[in-house]
Amino acid sequence: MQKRRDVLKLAAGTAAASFLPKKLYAQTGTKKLSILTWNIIDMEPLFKQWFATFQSQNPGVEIEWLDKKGPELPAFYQTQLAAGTPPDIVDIQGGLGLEWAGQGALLDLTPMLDKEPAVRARFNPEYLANWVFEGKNYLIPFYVSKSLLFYNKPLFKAAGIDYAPKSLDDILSYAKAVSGADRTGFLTLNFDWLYWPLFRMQGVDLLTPDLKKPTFNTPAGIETADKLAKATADGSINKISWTGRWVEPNGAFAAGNVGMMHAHSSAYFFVKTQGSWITPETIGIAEVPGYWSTPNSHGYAISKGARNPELAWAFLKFATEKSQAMDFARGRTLTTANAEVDKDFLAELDKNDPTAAAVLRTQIEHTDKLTGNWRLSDDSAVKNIVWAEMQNIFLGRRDAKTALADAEKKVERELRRT
Amino acid sequence: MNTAPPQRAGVAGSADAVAPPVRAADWYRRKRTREAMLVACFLLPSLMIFFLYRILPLGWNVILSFEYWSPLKAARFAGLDNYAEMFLEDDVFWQALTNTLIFILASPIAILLALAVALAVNSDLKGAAIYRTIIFLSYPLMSVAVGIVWRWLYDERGGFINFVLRGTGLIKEPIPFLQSFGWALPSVILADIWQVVGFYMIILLTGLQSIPQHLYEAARIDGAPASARFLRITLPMLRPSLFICAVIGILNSFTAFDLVYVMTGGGPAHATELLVTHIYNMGFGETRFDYAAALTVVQFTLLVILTFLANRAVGGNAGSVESA
Amino acid sequence: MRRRSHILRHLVMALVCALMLIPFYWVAKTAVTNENIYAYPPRILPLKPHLYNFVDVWYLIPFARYFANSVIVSLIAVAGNIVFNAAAGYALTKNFAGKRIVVLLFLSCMLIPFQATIIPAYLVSARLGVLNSYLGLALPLLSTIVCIFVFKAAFEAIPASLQQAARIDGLGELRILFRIMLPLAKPAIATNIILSFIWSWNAFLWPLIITRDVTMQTLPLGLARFLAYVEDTTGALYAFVCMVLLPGIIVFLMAQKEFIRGLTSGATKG
Amino acid sequence: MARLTLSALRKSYGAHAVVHGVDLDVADREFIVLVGPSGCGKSTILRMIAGLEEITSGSIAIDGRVVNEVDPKDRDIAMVFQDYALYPHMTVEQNMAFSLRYRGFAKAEIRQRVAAAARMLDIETLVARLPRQLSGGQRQRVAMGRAIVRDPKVFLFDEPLSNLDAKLRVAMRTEIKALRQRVPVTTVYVTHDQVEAMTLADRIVVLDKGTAQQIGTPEEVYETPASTFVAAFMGAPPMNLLPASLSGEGAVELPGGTRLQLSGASSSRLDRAPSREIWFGVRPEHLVPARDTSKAEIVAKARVVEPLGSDTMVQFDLGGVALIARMPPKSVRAPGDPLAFTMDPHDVHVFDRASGRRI
Repeated sequence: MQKRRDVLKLAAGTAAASFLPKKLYAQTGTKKLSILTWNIIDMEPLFKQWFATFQSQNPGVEIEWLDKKGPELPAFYQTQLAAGTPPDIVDIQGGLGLEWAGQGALLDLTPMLDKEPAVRARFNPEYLANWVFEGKNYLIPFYVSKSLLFYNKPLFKAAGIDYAPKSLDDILSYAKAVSGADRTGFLTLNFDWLYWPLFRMQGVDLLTPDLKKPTFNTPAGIETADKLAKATADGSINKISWTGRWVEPNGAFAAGNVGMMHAHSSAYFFVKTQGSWITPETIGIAEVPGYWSTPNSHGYAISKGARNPELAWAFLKFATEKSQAMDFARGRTLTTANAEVDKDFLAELDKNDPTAAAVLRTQIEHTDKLTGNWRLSDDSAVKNIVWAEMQNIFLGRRDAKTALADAEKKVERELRRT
Repeated sequence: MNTAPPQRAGVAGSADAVAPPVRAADWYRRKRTREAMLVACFLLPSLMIFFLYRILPLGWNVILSFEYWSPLKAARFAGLDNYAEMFLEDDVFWQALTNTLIFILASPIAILLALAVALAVNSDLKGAAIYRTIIFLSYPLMSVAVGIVWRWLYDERGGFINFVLRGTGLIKEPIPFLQSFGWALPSVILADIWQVVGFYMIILLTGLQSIPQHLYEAARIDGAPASARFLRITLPMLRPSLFICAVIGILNSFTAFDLVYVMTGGGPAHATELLVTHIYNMGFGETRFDYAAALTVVQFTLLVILTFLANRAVGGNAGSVESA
Repeated sequence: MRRRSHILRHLVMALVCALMLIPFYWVAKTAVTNENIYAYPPRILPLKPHLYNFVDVWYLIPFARYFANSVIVSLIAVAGNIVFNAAAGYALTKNFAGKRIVVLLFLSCMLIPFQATIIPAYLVSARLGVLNSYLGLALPLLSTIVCIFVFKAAFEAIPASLQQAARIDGLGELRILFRIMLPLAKPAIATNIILSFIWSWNAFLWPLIITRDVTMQTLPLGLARFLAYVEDTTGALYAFVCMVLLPGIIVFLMAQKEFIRGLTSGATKG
Repeated sequence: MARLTLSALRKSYGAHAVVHGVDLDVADREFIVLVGPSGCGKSTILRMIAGLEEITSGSIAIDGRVVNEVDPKDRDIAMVFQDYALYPHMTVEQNMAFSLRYRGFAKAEIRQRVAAAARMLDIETLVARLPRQLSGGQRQRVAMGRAIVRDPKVFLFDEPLSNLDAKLRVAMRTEIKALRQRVPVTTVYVTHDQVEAMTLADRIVVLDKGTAQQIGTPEEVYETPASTFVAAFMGAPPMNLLPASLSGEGAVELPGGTRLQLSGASSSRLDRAPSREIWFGVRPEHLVPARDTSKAEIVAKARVVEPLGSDTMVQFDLGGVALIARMPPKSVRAPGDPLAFTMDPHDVHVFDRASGRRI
């Protein structure tokens, strides 16, 4: 009885306390650090451990950790920006960081990196360069991935193919050979610019190097789009390629009825849990023809509105240090772009899970052939324009020539707008 | 005979002795003021909430729509630039506008369906409560999950609908519902109807249950057949509920946001883009809150006009039962 | 004759219900199997059903805490909705100067998508000092226009003579509302409870924006947190959906009793 | 003691006037019936008396106290509504006790009053039921019971029988009449049914378009209708009205050329007629079959014959105007039968053609 009353009292007390608004962290103290991450709450034990270590090195620091899932993080962060209370550190995926940098939301990290060349030297230079906007570095790599090709070896064998494709034409002819009945030959993820290697391997680039003019409306560009459209129409390419985002393409490939999938490394771990056919013998892992790939990486940035930028920078240095990065790579089985960590971790993984190691190895090789990472402040606008016309072409509503001409016009207008 | 002696203002000998008072108007005015105060008090809490979370944000959007603004840049006056861009250059806007209108115009189908169901389960049918529960069941589902399930149902290869259609020999080749420009929007609309039909049903049931039974009794005494009772009593008395349904249908063009976002993301090539998904993409996707604000203002204006028309269509007075 | 029409109606209703239930079946089936839903051909019956997903949901996130948060926020929202909406709905049955404007205002308030009001709504809540609190979570949902109109419609269907009789009997407006109108508008109250509960229970974007503290999060936010652990595997997602959905259905069933009573006892029928 | 006085009572909605200055003095315990077609303003007047409608101008006094500025609850009136307005969620007993509870009566007194009223209305066995478990007639009684327990100064009835079927209506009418003798309270009763008005009223107020056409006892209203409207409204079938003209010296010329000499008082009134154009009125029962056709004032052929058992109604044409006569049973058998009528000059009515007022 007494116990129950205590429980009730406690519950009432907690409830009452919860009714009172908590003070915003920004309005109190100066030794607070607030960190917003992108959907990695599963790493909570590790993060808690990092915070404890960091706090012991920096006494008196309080850390607030926020984690939001992908589609909602931008809404949350921008609301906080508008309210003038941005988290000090934010974990951003893909090109979004550059857009926010262009808006003036993020702190230029170049001076810090210049002052501490040792920190700069930690990272794979190509991945670090991913987030250079107008000559300034706004983010440092947190964990990185880029696209590669998975293929279904039994399906390949049944179609009489026993090696990975070396060109787009290979991809399309293998796809055709594999497809039939309810099988399709090829699938690609399409969010961000993940489909762009299909064009790049044909020598088609989106923009001029100075990012001022579109360059995709060329005979090669039209031809490539045409080929993809035809292959989609005849069932070689699975239509989910052009509409699905993450769950369906991976699910479809895992179901075992698709010959190839163009995706980034994390797809492997998803597919593996969903497809009973997947063993080291049955899944093929290959670089994209021409070694082209699109990065899909996470970086750390510091908000310009951060109350304690030095503290935030100290934390970033801490979190990307070898020991921490290694724990993180182990915890999530990924590459961090900390060159030393990735090398050691892959060596370790080779022993435990060679297939996973093979997948991850592709992520740190040929990093000079990254494509689809244009340093634009309006990358998503350009992406949306081009993608809509690509969908029109691939799904057979418009012919490649007029659609690409339209896309070119719209991209030119968008580039002029900013 | 009376419990208290009347307060006599003066015993009048005849009708003439009672002079018509002129002050009556004053008393009525005070009385009306008192009633108005009461009405105001009753409305106040709701009005406060709407003011804070609806009207202020609307004003914010209106102001923003005439500016260049982002969370970190000082606002600059933009005149009609955002609107000019929308009407003259933004193809997606026009597509989204068309789709939004189609989405709204499809709502009568769902309302009729719900009306049929509501009439059926409001009768003496045994097990009506079970039917009612089942049909309502889809509404409390989280839209995100609904979107994921329907995305699967519509899947070209592994989806249930194609599986059934092919299994029964109705079609030979699977239909890529969500990958086809023709099918995508109707498919999303169907999924949406599936989810909201229970909502409509609840509103219509409330309306049906509020109709005083004596109206039917009187009609039965007058010998009105069932069809006449429906047309003369049920339908007119349901007008307020039907109006609410019509408004929900209009609202649905943006409450279906989650569903569209999950099922198609507005694609392929904006074939299922609604104004609200466009607004969200422009705001939080492309960080163009100023432009998104202009879109919001235009959508708002459009919906106000549609609501006004819906109000006219069900007989005006915001869905009130007309009283003499 | 009557019986035949009943059988026909049962058949039609059963068919409609079956169609309505297909997606449900799939949710439930996937929740207990973890199957890849993109497998072809689809497997109709679950193979080796298990309840691990439900266990995962319970343990991987602070389910009980989120559940309690959701319950508290929803209770506040439901209470607010009944009182405020009934009052406003009653006021709207009166004739007063500016009524058309108020109705128009209410209607137009509905027509602003929440997605477009996130930032200003957050700024308002910050000004009010209710960020990261139950009150702040419930505040925008405390009165909903659809429900105001549900009350208005229900009140208007009550014969005017009842109000007049009550007025002659000596009741003031408040008493008329509470002693006469509300008891006769039970279906409207039930509808209010059901709808406002579901809306606040399922609210996602607003709690996401307004809560910073993990312990203040509601169940739908738990989904995001949960999915981070289980890598978007759909079985877990559906298990979560089932567990989140259940309270909504229970509230519906409980409130529905009022409907049934309305039918059998004729509480609202003169 | 409760008198009810309406003076120059007016009601208008904006520019649209629905009641144009009604004066009425209701004596204590008098039973007044307001009768008229729908839209004549009778219910509006009743609702103004109840305080449910604003008074545009004029005044209402109960027992000499002007109640224009008194809330309904303080006017000491009770009202029986057309739809009874029983509270559906309360039992019969609670319904009847409801207003007393809000007037601070002691519980015992409430119980006693409700029991007395229930006994009087013979609904003692129903007190625990809900309204929807009652028949139409029983609800009607409860509605009256609710009024009776209040023991008010004035009873108001708003078409209380119109929701009942024809048979029950007649029965309830008789009951109201009987009840009235036991509870003699000043009453204003609104109906559109002239039979109800005739049977129940001490005095009838015939209303049309917001004006009182005539106020008088049922006999007065029936025998000397003040206007063609009253003449046509009261009585079923209605009074026959023919366009006719005065041909001087108390003579009336009917359509078809018949001349009728009115004698005595009637003829002297005719001299004051503002115009020679008149309506000539005679009730169906005052067309007396003539034994001698040559002395008949009206000769015609039957067009429609409707035997009612007690009477036979016969329709015929006179100079292009349709008339109805109430004749003894079996006196006429078939269409085409010859008819001949005489009229007692005391039983005919003459109205000015332009104003419709009685001459």
